[in-house]
Amino acid sequence: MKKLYDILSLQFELADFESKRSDLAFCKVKASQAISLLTHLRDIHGYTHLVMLTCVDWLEDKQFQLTYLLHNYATKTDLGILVFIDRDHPVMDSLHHLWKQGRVYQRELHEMFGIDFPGSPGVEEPMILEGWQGPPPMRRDFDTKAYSDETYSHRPRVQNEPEQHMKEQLYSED
Amino acid sequence: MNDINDTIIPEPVPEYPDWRKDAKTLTNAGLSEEEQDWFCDARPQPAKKSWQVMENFLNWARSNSLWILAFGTGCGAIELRPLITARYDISRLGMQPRPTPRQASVFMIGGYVSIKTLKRIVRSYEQMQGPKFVVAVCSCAINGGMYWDSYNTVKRIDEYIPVDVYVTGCMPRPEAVLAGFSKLKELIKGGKAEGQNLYAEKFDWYKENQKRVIKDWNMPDYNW
Amino acid sequence: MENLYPPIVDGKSVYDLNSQKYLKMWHGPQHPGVTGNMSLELDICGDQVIKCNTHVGYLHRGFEKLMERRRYINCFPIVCRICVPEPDTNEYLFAAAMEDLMGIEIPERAKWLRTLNLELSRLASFLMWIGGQSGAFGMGTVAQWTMAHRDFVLDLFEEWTGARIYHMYTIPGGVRGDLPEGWDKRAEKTIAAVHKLLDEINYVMLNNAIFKQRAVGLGVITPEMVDAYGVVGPNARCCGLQRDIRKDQPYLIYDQLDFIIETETAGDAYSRTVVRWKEMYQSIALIRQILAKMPRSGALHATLPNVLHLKIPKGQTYLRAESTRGEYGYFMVSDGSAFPRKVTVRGPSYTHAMALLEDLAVGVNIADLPGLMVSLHTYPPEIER
Amino acid sequence: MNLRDILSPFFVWKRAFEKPYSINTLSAPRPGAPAYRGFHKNDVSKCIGCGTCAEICQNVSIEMVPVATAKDGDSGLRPKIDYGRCCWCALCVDICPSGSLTMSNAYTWVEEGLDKDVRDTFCYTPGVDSKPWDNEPLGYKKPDGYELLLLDRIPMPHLSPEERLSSFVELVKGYSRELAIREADRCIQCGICTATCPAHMNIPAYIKAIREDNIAAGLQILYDTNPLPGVCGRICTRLCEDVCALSHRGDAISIRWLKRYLTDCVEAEDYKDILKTEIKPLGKKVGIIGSGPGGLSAAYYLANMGYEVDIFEKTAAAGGMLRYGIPEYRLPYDKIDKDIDFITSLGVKIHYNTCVGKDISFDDIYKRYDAVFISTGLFEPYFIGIKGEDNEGVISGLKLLSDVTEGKEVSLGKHVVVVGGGNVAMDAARTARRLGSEVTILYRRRDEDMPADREEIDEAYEENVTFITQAIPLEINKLADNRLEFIWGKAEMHFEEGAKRPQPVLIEGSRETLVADTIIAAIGQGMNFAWMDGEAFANIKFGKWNIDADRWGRSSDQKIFIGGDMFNRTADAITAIADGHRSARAIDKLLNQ
Repeated sequence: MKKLYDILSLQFELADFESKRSDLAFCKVKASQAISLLTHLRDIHGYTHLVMLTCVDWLEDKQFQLTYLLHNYATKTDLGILVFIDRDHPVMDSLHHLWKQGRVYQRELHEMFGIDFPGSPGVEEPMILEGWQGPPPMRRDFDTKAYSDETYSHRPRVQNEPEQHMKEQLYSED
Repeated sequence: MNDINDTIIPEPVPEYPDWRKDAKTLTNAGLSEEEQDWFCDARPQPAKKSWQVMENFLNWARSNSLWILAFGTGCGAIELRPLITARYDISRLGMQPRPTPRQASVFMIGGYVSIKTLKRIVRSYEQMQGPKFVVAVCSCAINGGMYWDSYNTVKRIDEYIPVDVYVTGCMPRPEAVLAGFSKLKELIKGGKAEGQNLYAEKFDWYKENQKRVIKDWNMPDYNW
Repeated sequence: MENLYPPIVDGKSVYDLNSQKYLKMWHGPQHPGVTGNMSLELDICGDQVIKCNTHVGYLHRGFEKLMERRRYINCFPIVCRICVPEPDTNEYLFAAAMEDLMGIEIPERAKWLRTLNLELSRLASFLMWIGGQSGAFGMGTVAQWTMAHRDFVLDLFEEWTGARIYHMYTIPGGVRGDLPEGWDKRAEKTIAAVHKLLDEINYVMLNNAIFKQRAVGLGVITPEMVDAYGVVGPNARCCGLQRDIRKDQPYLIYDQLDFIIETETAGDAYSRTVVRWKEMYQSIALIRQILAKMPRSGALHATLPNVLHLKIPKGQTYLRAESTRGEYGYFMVSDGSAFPRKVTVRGPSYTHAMALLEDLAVGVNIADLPGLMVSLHTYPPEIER
Repeated sequence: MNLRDILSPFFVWKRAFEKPYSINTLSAPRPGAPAYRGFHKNDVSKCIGCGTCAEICQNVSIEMVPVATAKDGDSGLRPKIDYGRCCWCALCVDICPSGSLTMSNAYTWVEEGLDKDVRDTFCYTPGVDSKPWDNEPLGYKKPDGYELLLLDRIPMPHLSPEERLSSFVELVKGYSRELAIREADRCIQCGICTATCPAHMNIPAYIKAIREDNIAAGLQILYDTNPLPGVCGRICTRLCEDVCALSHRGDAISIRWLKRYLTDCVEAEDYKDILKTEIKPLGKKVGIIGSGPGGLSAAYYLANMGYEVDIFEKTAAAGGMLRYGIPEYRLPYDKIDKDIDFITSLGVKIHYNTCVGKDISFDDIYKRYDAVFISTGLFEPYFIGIKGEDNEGVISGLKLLSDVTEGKEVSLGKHVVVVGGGNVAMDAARTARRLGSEVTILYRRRDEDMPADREEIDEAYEENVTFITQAIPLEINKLADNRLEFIWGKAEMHFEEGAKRPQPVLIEGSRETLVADTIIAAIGQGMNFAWMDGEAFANIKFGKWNIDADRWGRSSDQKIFIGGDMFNRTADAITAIADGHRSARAIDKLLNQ
């Protein structure tokens, strides 16, 4: 994997190579070069299978980490391409022309994280949620419990902490 | 302990207006003007009772031909298949799955209900012919279950449609679901499975609850 | 009839829905021909589909969000709910991803028991699927048999793990408990019954003239489509590709077991059925091998740090396993805290039901559409999670 | 299509003659599998209400509700389970520290939905509310071979018995950072220990601080309730460990050693920075008699509140029983000094070699100070009460220990007999071992009845101390060669209903002999009220064995407070510290309001 990384880094600006296992590695690439790197990997290096495209919200760093995981059936290795994009203006190039399922992933990310993929067919359509009015729910700053408490009703319940309860019962006057 | 153990105090449920005093027609405001013509604007009315003897006979008949709407709304649906096939064979009890709400009399809520499904549930339920009954299986339908903090599932299904019988379990075994259906039969025979009438009586309350969580209400108010 | 179909411009049909010639039809979510809970928005011409849009989200619970606010150990009971008919793959992958990030090696016997668990649930899932497949083509008898036999397999699970559907057996660090006394014998009996059933399915279903007529040539997947659509599992093997994660990247103890990758070449619904039918034989053989070779004593569970305040070192990993539907994967990111930063589940149905089905459905009769859907073996809950 | 394809489906008609699959579930419901995860059962007599089940439940389906019955080490709460939330994952059963929570194999629970207060449907407290499956023997129990809790204690590195005997070096080496974090990781944070600790130390909080490697925060938590953590971290009787939730199925958390780890991590100079003591003087004075743990504790908290504190100590060093009653190998003197030095650095003055009643009169103190706290402790050893006890060569255990502390030359001879089974007896015996003697311990009851710490008894065994149990001393005679003849009789145990320990009764005619150079009596200590005379004591009421006082140590004279061993009967450091703290608050209440 390291060898491939060295070859690729001649052409692309890669960084932070991390070999997780002998068959799995991650590396970082600039957002502007990501799609051409993916095309390159697919066409030249045999990484023909887009395993998944997902996003990790690094709220503290104000960044989204897009992870394109590619698999090579010949060498049986996985390469994760990490792309960091700005969280406040999340826009990324689309890969729907490379893999048919790409547009579905992008549609989901648009809905769940609010990332825009210009040109991806149907990316604006809601896929999973219907009539959703809140912020994109998978973002870290969306609090699902608060939303749930506010929107739906639960049975009332009282939670007694053993430590507190024993204090009240046994030695509260101290 | 961390925040998942916080005390949850629900908002008080608003009082529902008496349907008799407030008997106006439905507006169907969620629909376009053209579509409003397609649906009726009458409210549901509680079924009128005939003589007790007749009623008893009808209840007996109803309890022995429960047709289930084959709408798997959650994980619970997976136990419906063993139930309707050879091993548990609910045909013995005069029950069978029906593909369309118009032919079904029992709605089985199979656990958690997401908002998107709730819309379909409400519509399917309203389309069912009376007398109709609801059996809610799985703990998720009772108090949210393991999705108690999820943003997309309703916690208590009885706020949105009336539930006649609950079966707890995650998953309840087919036998437990069967016990639920037996209980439903008992209730029907005793004339106590009045969920449909309750829905008509508390219609405004149910609608209000439904509309509170279904943010894009683009359905008729009463889809009959 | 030919001129009824809309003209094709730039590879897309061009038509006007209001022209009275075409009809928009919703297929599902409340429809017996739809597996699970999804809906297809169809544009039809006569009884033929000219456009299909898949709509999912009826089962969305926000697992990935819920996991962000649960401790690692508390995610363990919820992951199996992602896929109802075959929960064990989820349990295994979640546990394995955790173990991979923590650098924990699980005991040898736990690996065997996990493999047994996976294979048995594969058998149950296939039995359920074959019932759906036959049902979709109007053969209710086979569905009655397979569902009953699946139930026999579930009885084995119930005795072993304590639950029928959600076994919650593969816990991070190992497994929860041993096989009960005399379980092997009962397992062998059930497996023999399933084996007999499979032989009969060959007669009733695979050699059935009606089934053949409807399934042969339905929804053909070509080898070129496989990578373009991200097709995995039996759907990829039905067009001749030798791809099976159990062989390619062996996990657990699959490298010590003897089995072959079953393939077909036609790529249609019929060959997909045959591939799965053959795989069930493989699965039965695997279960028998495991029961014969399994070590009978040894630790079941590695010692973990206290699960109540377990923290996993910063890092990310991806683990995959071969489920009945193909590659199932867990991408887990840890930020060093007690809660997962992100767990992404890659369900194989995701690509099959969304991109692939939408394209395969074009030109299919409405009556064959359920059969096509089931032959792709999709389970909606793993699409939307 | 060929003929085979058309005909082969008919082949399966033979199935029509087979037994049907259907099972009759209606008339006889199938029971769940023997290990089926059904509804919960709880053995309430075993349950300790630690709330771990509620903690691990990801569905928040377990509420802890109060119940009437509560035993020792029991929070009085019991889990109430909401089956509208439960997912039957049985993690609660697997993690239950007392092993009381199990599941039955019952699985059917059906309720009507209409017109019901939903608040309590599908909710019940297993074991408290009766349910049909309560006595169901089958069902899920935690399987063998896997454990979610870490039940085994991280072993504490010790000196080997041979190394120990050659010196008075502390035999417990203390946890390293890694070991301490691993040990702290075992804690489930239930907080039952907090209620049991006499000082109510916030044990879960400081264990959490250790786990998170936040030593400063941990030290602050310690000093909230205990100003002698370094001492307690070594010699505390650790009642907390007895009730530790983990002790029901495994080893208790080493709470004491973790406390010791925290104090050992911080240098004496850094205490001031970490604890950030800011004292606003109030201009009032409190006098304290006795510089044992009770006095020091009261002094620390009073000084922190801004009082001017003077301690009167009759010996040349502070610490009381900590210094004079506990041998150095258990509690090194520099560790006592470390804690005491921090207290004196707050402005507490200790008047050494000042015996109240001799060097200064109590009336004087009573007049000079706004309040007086007395914690003189128990320093009068009890006698065995047998013939020949006044012989030379019969000494008390306390005397041996204090002589060694003071550095006096002690010669015990070759053979030493120690009478008693308490901590002082063990300390005396092991000190004698270190001084080179052969030691025999005589105890009235059985081995398991000894009041001493089990750890100490085991260590005494390791150090080759000989134990003779069920032995009642009868007589001591002086032999011609200046040695002593110790005569004892065998006892048998009589068990009485309701009694905690059996009563030893001498077997008639039993008479055994031991020859020893020194006999050490270590059967307990009592109090001396002799110094308490003078006007100031006029208002004070004496109880049966003690001064009358309420639980804050307030005697019938509102200016006089008492605490420590002379007030409570537990006679351990942590209770004295708790007394000191409580009285300090009571004094503050008296003087500041």
